Amino acid sequence: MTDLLKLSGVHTNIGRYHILQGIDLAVPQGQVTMLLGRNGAGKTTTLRTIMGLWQASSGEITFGSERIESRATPDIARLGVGYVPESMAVFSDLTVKENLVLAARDGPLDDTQLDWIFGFFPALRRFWLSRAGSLSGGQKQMLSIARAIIEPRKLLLIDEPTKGLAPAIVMALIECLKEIKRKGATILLVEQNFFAARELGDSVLVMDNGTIVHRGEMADLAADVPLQERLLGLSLEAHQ
Amino acid sequence: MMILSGDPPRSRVLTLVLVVIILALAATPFLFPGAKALNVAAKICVFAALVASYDLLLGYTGSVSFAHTMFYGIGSYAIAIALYGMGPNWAAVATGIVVGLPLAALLALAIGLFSLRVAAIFFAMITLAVASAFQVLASQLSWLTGGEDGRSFQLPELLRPGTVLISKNMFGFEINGRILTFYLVFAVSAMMILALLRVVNSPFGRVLQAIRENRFRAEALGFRTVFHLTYANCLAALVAAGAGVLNALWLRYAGPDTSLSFSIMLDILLMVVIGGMGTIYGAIIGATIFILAQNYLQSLMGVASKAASEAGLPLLPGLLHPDRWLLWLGLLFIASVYFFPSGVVGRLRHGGGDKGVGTSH
Amino acid sequence: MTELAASDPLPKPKRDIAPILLPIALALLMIPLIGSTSSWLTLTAASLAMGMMIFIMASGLTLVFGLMDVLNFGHGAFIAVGAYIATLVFAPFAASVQADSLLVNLAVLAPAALLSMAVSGALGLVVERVLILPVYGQHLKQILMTTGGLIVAEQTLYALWGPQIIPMPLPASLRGSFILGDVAIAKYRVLAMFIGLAVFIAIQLVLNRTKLGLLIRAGVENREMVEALGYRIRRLFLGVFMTGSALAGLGGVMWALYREQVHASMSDELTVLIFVVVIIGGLGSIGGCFIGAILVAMVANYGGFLVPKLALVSNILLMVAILMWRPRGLYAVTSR
Amino acid sequence: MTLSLETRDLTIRFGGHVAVNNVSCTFRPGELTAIVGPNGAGKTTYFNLISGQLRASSGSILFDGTDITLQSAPLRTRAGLGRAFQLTNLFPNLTVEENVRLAVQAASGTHYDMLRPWMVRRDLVARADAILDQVALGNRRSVAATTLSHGDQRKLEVALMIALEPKVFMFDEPTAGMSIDEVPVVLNLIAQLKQDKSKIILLVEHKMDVVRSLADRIIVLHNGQLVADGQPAEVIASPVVQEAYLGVAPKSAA
Repeated sequence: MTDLLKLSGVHTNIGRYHILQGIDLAVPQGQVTMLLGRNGAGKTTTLRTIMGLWQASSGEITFGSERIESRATPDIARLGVGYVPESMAVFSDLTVKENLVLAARDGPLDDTQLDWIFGFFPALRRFWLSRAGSLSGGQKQMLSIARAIIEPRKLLLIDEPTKGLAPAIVMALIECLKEIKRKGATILLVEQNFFAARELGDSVLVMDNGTIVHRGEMADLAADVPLQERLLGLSLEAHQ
Repeated sequence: MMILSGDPPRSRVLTLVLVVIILALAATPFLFPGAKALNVAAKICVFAALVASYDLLLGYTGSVSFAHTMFYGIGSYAIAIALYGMGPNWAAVATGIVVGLPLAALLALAIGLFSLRVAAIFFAMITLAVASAFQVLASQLSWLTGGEDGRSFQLPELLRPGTVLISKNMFGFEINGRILTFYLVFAVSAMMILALLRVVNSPFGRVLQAIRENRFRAEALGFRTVFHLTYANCLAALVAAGAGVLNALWLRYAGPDTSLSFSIMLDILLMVVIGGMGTIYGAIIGATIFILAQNYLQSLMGVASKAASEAGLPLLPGLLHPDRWLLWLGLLFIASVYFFPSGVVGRLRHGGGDKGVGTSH
Repeated sequence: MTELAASDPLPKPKRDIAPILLPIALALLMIPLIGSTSSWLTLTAASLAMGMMIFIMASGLTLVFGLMDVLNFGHGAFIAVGAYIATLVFAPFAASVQADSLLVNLAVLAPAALLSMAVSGALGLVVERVLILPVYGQHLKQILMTTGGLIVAEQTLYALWGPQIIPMPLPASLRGSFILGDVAIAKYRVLAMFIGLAVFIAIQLVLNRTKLGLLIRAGVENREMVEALGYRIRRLFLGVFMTGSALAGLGGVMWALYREQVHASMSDELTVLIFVVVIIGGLGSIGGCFIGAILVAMVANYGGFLVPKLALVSNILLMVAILMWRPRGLYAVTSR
Repeated sequence: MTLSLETRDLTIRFGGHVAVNNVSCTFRPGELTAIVGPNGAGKTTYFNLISGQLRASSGSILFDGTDITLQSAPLRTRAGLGRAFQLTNLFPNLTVEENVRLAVQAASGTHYDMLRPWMVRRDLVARADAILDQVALGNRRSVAATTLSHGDQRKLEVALMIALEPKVFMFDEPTAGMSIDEVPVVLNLIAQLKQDKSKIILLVEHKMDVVRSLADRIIVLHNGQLVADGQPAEVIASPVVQEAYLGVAPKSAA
């Protein structure tokens, strides 16, 4: 299997902070790669660095056959990378429709694609002409994801999509992401919700203090409770 | 050290330059005879104080005000109107001060409470708008201000040039009322600058710097930053009005061009940036450099312009004309903000081997 | 494109119409105060015309601030440059300007306005690259740099054209008034109103109906995300900056014709006026800017008629009153 | 009367999103309460509501018998609510000592003293130096705060709060982003502060080991709601925490 995205020796400094301290990772084509780790471990910074929103101070980032570590964000996006930030970043002053019109960069909205998205997120059809700012948190998250998949992208970078969402919505999201994966997308997904991670992930990377501290198959990690506890700092005592 | 409030220049070169400037100013009546030199020296004193008060705002709180000449003008006009209306006596001088200074402070209080709550950019725009309205007001209320002509007035007997205090045959120099006025200007300006130095190095002054650095955190420490900024604004206005009083006393005149115009505001901005923001000492350096240049380089420009026009060069005579002085200042201003943001004092301190930031021990 | 009927009621946000009602209420309130209906109509027309011109000049400033968080203290320079450039066209064609034919007049006026817009737009390009690019995100330095730019531009105008006031006569066919009963409305004001309204509608259409407009509105809110969707926002910004500068140039020409003179210091005077307008409107809001411009013009015209002395400080009083009501202006832009 | 801090039905909405939803909770002196919950649960927002950086949409906050819901942040700080921030929040170009001195000065009520240079206030200087020694930053006192390492900046952040001499200490992830060897210094400091039984200590923390070692009580926020409150052992073991922390239950995902 080929790797769609590869980072080697990536360091990122933000101001005086040395956040990423040598990241090596690979995202295989057609898989969902989970990026786990506790708060402040550098997960969001990793995604932002890939996206070019923060400049890597050293190291190489390869997307397909292109080196992208010193490219500008719009150019990286145009290579086929979709980004769903942690803050969702929907344009709250624009309607749902307008948000999606902007996201469909190269032409008018594609009806079949749209119907497919509405299948997962009926709320978006319902609030089609409402300001995105008036949506609930879960609906904003759906819009944010819809924006990233309205046109086929080669790679999706998704940052904690289930954060702060009610369980039912989390389920819908998981289903949607599975479907996107079936359609052949490659996803790098930051997640703190371990069950969501277990449901979706093929392979897993765990970060701490700006480096990758574990890499392996999701299934292996899911089966190894002591390892989970050691890596994620979570207690699973109640399940024992 | 206490007179400098524990904040010495912290650079040998800077100390030397400051000492030379101050000694030269103090000895101007004896070293450089002639009305022009004395005028230049007095103007340096007045502007050093005015710029230092502006530095309290710009350098220590990080707020850009365009209303500083308004306060300067209030001081100038107050004393001018009082002396014009009440005649050349000391009661008029006192009235001008007692009315002008509080008026300036009150106006600063109003502007501060009104606009310092929100972003710094609002403050800049609002002060610009208020200052321009004031300027229009001053030129329209001509029964009070003399309109575009301004107000000329007589000084009290003691301060007039004709009053000889110590005749020439005593020391070989004549000490007259004019020279006494100069020393009055010199002493009051020096006092105001020392007072400002005291303020910026007081616990209060440290809070101002804290607000400049991180207003959110200053609030979280329990400082009500709007009040601190407003006090600073009032203090700056008071000193500016004080400088305005001195300016009017020296010129025996107050008018829109000498005390209110927008170009004075730009001069102040330039002086504070050239001298070095957030240092107070920068005001002395900036004022000295700027006013010397203004008085001596401007005539040089005239010569160059004439030469260029005789040589038949296109455009150049117009650009070098002494009236285009501001054009070059503007370019200099942009260049100094861009390449030289810490000003002369910052450069001297940095080059002077001082590694500490803020106050050293 | 799919146009889907909403099956459920949409949670429409309440439209904030209080600011829109403000100028209407003010105008109605003035009817009894002014007494004569014809004077009121004349003054109202004058206010609208003046307001439109101010809006044209201020719109670029507020848009640039909203989009890129840059406050250009030198915006007034574009206005003056626009006016001066127009004199270049007017002077050699003085005869055509004075010809009593609308077509002949317009044949001079239109190219003059276009040239002014082109030159001030080009100047905008230079200013953005040279003065603003190095100081993005630093308000203090932005204020200082652009103030410096204003001085330089103004002084250059003095150097090139001299300190004297240059007359800028209205073309012959635009002089005089339309008389409707006992109401006289100056022809030029009607034209100014027409152009101003056209510019406002054009801006609104672009912002609301085109993808470019969506991009600008989205960029005002979240620049990073627009980039992450693959749009090069730097170019977009430069385009907006140049458009804003060009509009300022157009406003300059119109203002010069309104005053029938050009002077380098007009940039100072107008800088203050447009600042008041964008503060009142809410920094970054086009709609607020439009209402703010009309309000400022109304206060100036009605105030000048009722209490001439007050006219000097009327702008400041208006600003104080509005900010007491809404401390961030009529329409506060959400993201800042 | 003993010190008390209470939130009643505290709620804040951002647009359609309810970030903190009807949280009622009373904090008692001598008790270290850890506030836990997954990312986005509303912990920091809850802190911001208590310390006054945000204004509640509804509900109230009572501190020491007074309703402080509408008070500004500076007034709450003066009343005794001390806060250390999650993202380091200092005066970057002032020296380390000046940073602390400002907090000491605020605590001493010296706000508008402008006639004396600061060095004359030896009391302020001495107290600032003592606190710097306490957090092991004494040797860095005259460098600019911005030049400190991340861990040292966190310590300085805590020093500022100690200098305020608050009645309530609010720590927002005090060890976030610290290297392993720096963590114990901060934890020891918190343990020391715990000795004073008259203070209320609130701690937002992700690391369960830290919570377990320090907390007397845990409250759990999830989607803005208070879902558990009690002894550390029982709260950590409760299913609701498992769900909040680890996501939807496995059977529903199947």
